[in-house]
Amino acid sequence: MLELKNVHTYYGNIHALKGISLVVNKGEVVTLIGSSGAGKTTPLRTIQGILRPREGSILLEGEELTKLPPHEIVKRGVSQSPEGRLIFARMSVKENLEMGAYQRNDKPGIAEDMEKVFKLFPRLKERIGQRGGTLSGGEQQMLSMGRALMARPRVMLLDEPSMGLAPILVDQIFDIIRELHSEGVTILLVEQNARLALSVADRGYVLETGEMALSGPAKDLLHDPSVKAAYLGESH
Amino acid sequence: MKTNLKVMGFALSAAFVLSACGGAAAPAATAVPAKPAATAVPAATAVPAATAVPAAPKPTDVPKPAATAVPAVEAIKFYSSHPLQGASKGSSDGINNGYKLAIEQLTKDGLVCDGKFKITLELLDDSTAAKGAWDAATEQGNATKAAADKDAMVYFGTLNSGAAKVAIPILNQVGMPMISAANTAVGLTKANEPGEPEKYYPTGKRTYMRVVPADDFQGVVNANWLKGLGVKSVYVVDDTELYGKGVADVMEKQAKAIGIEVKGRQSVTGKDMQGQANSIAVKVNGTKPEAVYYGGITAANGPLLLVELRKAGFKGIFMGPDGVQENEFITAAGKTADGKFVAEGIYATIGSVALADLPASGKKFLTDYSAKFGIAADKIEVYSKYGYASMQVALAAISKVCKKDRAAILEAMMATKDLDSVVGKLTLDKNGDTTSTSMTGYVVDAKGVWVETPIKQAP
Amino acid sequence: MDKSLAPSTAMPSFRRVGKILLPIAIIYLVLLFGQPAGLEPGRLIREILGNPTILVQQLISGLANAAIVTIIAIGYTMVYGIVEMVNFAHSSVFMLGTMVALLFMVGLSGGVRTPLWLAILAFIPAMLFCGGLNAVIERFAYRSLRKQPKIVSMIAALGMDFILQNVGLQLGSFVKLPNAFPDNQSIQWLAVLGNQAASPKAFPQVLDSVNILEPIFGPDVPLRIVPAEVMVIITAIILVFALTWFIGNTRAGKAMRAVAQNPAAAAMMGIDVDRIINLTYAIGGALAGGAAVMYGLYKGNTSWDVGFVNGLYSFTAAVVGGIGNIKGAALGALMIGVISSLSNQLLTSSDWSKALVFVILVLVLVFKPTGILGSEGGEKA
Amino acid sequence: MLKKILNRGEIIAVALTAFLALIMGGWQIMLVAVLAGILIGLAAPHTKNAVPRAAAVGLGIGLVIVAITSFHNTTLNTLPGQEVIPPESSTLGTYLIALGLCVGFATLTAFIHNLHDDRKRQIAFIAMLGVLAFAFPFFEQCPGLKWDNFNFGDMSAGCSVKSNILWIGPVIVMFIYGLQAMGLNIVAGYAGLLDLGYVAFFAIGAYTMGLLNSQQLGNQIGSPNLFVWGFWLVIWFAAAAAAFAGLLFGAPTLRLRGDYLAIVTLGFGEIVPIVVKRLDAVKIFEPISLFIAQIMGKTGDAAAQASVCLVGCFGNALDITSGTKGISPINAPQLGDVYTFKVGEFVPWYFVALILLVVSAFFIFRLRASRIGRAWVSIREDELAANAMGIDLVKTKLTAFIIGAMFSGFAGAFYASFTSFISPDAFDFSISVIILAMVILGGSGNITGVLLGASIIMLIDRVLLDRLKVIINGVLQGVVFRDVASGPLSVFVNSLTDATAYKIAIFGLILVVMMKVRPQGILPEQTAARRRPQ
Repeated sequence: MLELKNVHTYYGNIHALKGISLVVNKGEVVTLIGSSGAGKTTPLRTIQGILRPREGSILLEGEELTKLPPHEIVKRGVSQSPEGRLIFARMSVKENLEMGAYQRNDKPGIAEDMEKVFKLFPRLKERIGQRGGTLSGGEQQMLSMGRALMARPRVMLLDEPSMGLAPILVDQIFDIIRELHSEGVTILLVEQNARLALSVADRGYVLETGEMALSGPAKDLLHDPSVKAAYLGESH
Repeated sequence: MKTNLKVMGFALSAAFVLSACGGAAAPAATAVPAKPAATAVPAATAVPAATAVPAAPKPTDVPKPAATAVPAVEAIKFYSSHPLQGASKGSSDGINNGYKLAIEQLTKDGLVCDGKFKITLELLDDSTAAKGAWDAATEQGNATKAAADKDAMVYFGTLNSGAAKVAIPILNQVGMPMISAANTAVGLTKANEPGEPEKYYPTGKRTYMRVVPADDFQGVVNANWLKGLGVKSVYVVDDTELYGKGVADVMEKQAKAIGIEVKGRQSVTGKDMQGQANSIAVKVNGTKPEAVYYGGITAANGPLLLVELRKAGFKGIFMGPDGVQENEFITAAGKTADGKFVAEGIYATIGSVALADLPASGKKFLTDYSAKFGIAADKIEVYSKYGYASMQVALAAISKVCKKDRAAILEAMMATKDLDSVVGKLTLDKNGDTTSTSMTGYVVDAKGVWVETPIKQAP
Repeated sequence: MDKSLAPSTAMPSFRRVGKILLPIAIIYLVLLFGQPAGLEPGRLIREILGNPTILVQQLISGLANAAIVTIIAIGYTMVYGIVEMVNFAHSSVFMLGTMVALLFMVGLSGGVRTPLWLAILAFIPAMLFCGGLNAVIERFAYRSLRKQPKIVSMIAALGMDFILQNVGLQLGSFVKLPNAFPDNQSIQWLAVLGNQAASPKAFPQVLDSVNILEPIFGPDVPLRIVPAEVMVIITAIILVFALTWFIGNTRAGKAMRAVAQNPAAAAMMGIDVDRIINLTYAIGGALAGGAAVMYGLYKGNTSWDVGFVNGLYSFTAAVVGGIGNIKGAALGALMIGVISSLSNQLLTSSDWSKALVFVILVLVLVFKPTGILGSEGGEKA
Repeated sequence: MLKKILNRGEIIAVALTAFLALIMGGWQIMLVAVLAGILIGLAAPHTKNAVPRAAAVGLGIGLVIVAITSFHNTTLNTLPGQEVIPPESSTLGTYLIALGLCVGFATLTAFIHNLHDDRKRQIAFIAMLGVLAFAFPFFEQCPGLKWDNFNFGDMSAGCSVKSNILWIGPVIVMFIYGLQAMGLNIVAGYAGLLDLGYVAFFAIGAYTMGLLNSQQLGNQIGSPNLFVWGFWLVIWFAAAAAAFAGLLFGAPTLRLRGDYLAIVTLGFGEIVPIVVKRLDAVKIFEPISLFIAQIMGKTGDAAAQASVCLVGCFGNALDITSGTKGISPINAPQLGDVYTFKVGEFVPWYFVALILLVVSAFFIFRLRASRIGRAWVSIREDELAANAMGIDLVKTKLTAFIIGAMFSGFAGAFYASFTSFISPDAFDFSISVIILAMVILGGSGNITGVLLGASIIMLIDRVLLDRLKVIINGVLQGVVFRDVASGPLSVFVNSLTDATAYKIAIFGLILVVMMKVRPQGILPEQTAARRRPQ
């Protein structure tokens, strides 16, 4: 479905992604783990077209995304719940969700998806008229994910959904990710909490200083000694 | 490296060919003083052909064969300095056109004294692009440039009295005559503020003249005229500038002296007039004056005040000095919704002889100017004729002394007496001021034209 | 003074006295040195009591000025809100708008009285022209500079401002055409551009200067309201409501808000940020065009430098109200319009009115650093 | 093809100097040749044969300049409205000297540029620029120099032709603006505070000089020379006054965020000239008695008589600043009894301005390297982090504001004495913006860059635009519209083709293009910083 081939990305002169390749199949949840500073967010920004790769290509169902501007990429079915959530603080919850569906024109479809999102996140329905900036962290994360879902994405990019949330909220969020998975949504999940991420994912990739160090089925990675040592905090 | 050499070789040979041409072209041009191609372009430069004329050879120079072949024509250079950018551009262009027209009509291709001297005029700009208005340092540079030029004999300018304060002392030190077609600040030539006018003349000798009357006279006439029109109360507005505020101050003082009640005084910059003329008009009209006096110029948005006053319901007399007596004022005030000129019935004075009394040369000036510069005769900028007149003063002086000597020319210019100029008989007094005190009154008629009207003085 | 002399622990009463004395000293000094500016409470009180209706009259003219300033200010505030850049060229776009409106009205009416419908129609070319011009400028002058520090695009905007002002100034030379061909009637209307490049140019007055209160309250009514004043105020209200509706309810309007709040997130939502920014410039420009027609019809005059003072007041209004906020712009404009009208009435020079406006600006910002209705830009650093 | 021979810097140097040669012509080829030489030397690559290469390229460019200048002298100069070029300027000798200058400076600059020792290189550069700056006014004043008849005692003896295209006036103004740009660079470049009202300090400096070094105040109280304190003393007062104003304006407003600060400073920039303009008839009464008198119904003079008068009342309102009329003349500096500066004699002024500029540059350079300089930059880079490091934000910003204002005060004081005339309209908003443009264009945060920006903008504004205008007019009216220039359309065409009318637009266009081509400034701060460790 989504495929990165040998992608090189730079921040100015800094070589951030040194030729990574990655595949996400339809209906899969794939996770990208790594320590902080490993450049986990960069692939997502590159896929979305916010950063431009200098080399390599990004394909969505065989279609080249590499040269397209971000809004065209969204139109083709890639949406993102970004790091730090980036909620529109002075817009209501409803408006935030509507912005998620910006590239769509089917009003009934949008209404339908909004109902779905509210079913998934009942809290959001309670806060429908409230401004985004006044929500709590967990609610903002829900809103951010809901907003990404409103694009009816073919691939959804989830960046650090657990960041800055209380453990009980993290569990809630990951339950929802599981639910999405069961509904067949294709997800590329970037997460610092490797154990949690691998527990919901089908497959995983490990990114180290801009390069893919490891990849494989999530269960295997969960038991890989080097992953255990480096990312799961188990020293034995 | 090979191509490198080729390029150099080419450049080298090109340079020598061109410089050889340079040697040949310069003398060729001197043989033909006025090239037809150049004279076909009248407006931008007064005497373009003069650029090809080199300075006369000096004894120390190796005599050049071509230069000695023609009779010696000495170059005399005039400089003019006015703001050519921004808001004052229109007035400056008018004056410069006056100079050009005078040189064209009164000399043969710039030659005077039976071809002994060739006059060229260089138009300097004392404004800068960054500022869009006159700039003291630039005016200073212009004056210094003229002072340093041995061929420069007369300095024409400036438009702004402030600029004159910068230029006069510089030119005074080298004894170069300066003549202005537009400065009206009193203190430039006469005692006004403490230290004036001596502080502008470090050598103690007067070098500055002007062909326009100073402000002190006009304000008095305006006040007297209002009294003559039966006005008992007046509101005075000025545009905060040197000219406008100066004339309004004089007018206010005189009005009080002759028993006209001054209802109030407001200073409004041209820019603020754009934003708030309506509220100024409400204030002025609120004091219920019989007349409003506007000391200012058209470009400071005086017309806006008039428009707003009428809108606010003011029906009394509106009067101004010569800064208002411009056709521009009438066009800019526009027409009311039912097609009448807003400016109808407003009064203004101008410090010159009446149009009807203009000498034949003055009337001819208007038609010639109109033909040459494409401006309808009744719309010619007010200062244009002073530009022409000041050039007349300079040319008459040079023709009289026929010497390339600043002191002699200055003396002759200061001694100008009963010169038949386009603004009437022109005499300069010992201060360099025109003795003309003829003021003409104008009123706007229903056709939107300034017509002369006698200035009724109070009994 | 006393405050600093008092030891910090002893004699708290001394401090209290200082607290009272200091403001009194400041007020005394202000009254002392405020006199050259006409700050004399005694005179002001007497004048206000002496003629209260004139203050109401000034309020009306202040309101009419504020109407125009509001519409220009919205252009500044929208652009600032979305790219945080002070678009210096905005005022000159407005100025060219007045020229376009003027040429349209006079050109189409052929020198005879301009009918009201033509004046209303002039909104279309003026708004199209200004909107288009602003969008073109954004595309070619500012877009590539957006990633640079804001000040870089500010300098570019300044350069554009110089260029546009020069264009406006140069328009005046077209008057030489009718002068050169006095027999050609079809170009005579160009004479509306005046005799000199820099001189003010008259707008046709399409509305009569009659007091609309007279038919209702009789001829002795102390207040005077002319149709033009009603016109500008109503037009401004219509434009503000239309814009508010557009931004609140249309897809493009929501996208504009989204980009203003968080461009990165907006891009992730599939919003073409470049296009939306361009659209914002276009709408701001179109509003300047609308303000241009209002200005021409109300003031009856324009000139090449008409942008500067209106631009300055508009930008100040936008900041006082809280930049990036449309209601704030309107509130700021209202404050500035009314304050300058009243201070014109009570002080002796328009210079002092301008100074007063800036003093109030400083005071507002010192006590409420984000403007009256402004809020800190949320997640935006 | 060109790209194979020359590198990027050299191509720019060629293009720039060729353009200058085209519009300048005449004796000014000397200036262009020196400039071309220096640029070539700076652009030379750091290789072993850099010096001979620079010499060769310098020769090539020199020839190009000579060719273009000779084209100017022979062809362009015959178009309408051109300057009269002194005949000596178009001789072969002049061209050869220019060629020599170009090659010489290319070689010298390349040599200095390739010195390995950092200190030596800096000193050599400064020495070269110093010699140039020292020599400039003498040669500039005297373009038709007779080399065989030259002696230093009497410059005019060697001058067969005195320059009438004076560069020195604009260059002095350039120094004044350069000084201001350096001051604003402290505020905007180092501390990152956007100041749109910098002209306020310039005005305060100028008016301090105007009031304390002229008869303006003295005349009010009948002893004219009471307030003529002399240039050398008052310039310190002027700087102090400007600095104090910086404190006064800065203290309440510096906690505002960037753009709000900008608009507040813009307000100050507008208020200061207004106040100066209106202080021409000051009457001050004791407020309480005035209030009582006015409330009692007395107006005007009656109220005045009923209250206690403090300053100049009963009809003699005190004229402090002379309002729109402006103050003039303002006294020039004196060197004891030996020499008094004269208005219009530029050379001594030039050196005072140069010294002022160099000393200020040195001080600012030292300041930047000091503790407070680092604090400024840290605030600009990250206010929060700087605060966390224990830097007092308001105090540090305030220092930047005050010191920046001080340099503007110096500049204003010098300007007032130099032009001998000041009036409120010399302190327009546009000046603040132009100085800001200099800082941004040259490279905000880098003294050399800022000075370069100042010189480029000032030279464009005061010299190049004028020359460009003359050439454009000549070409349009002498070549392009030669046939249209008669007949009814002539007036219209002439007014459209008059390039004077487009100077403002050309200036604007240059600003826009420069921002687009090099938005980070010509010499950005980073480059300078990166070079230092090498």
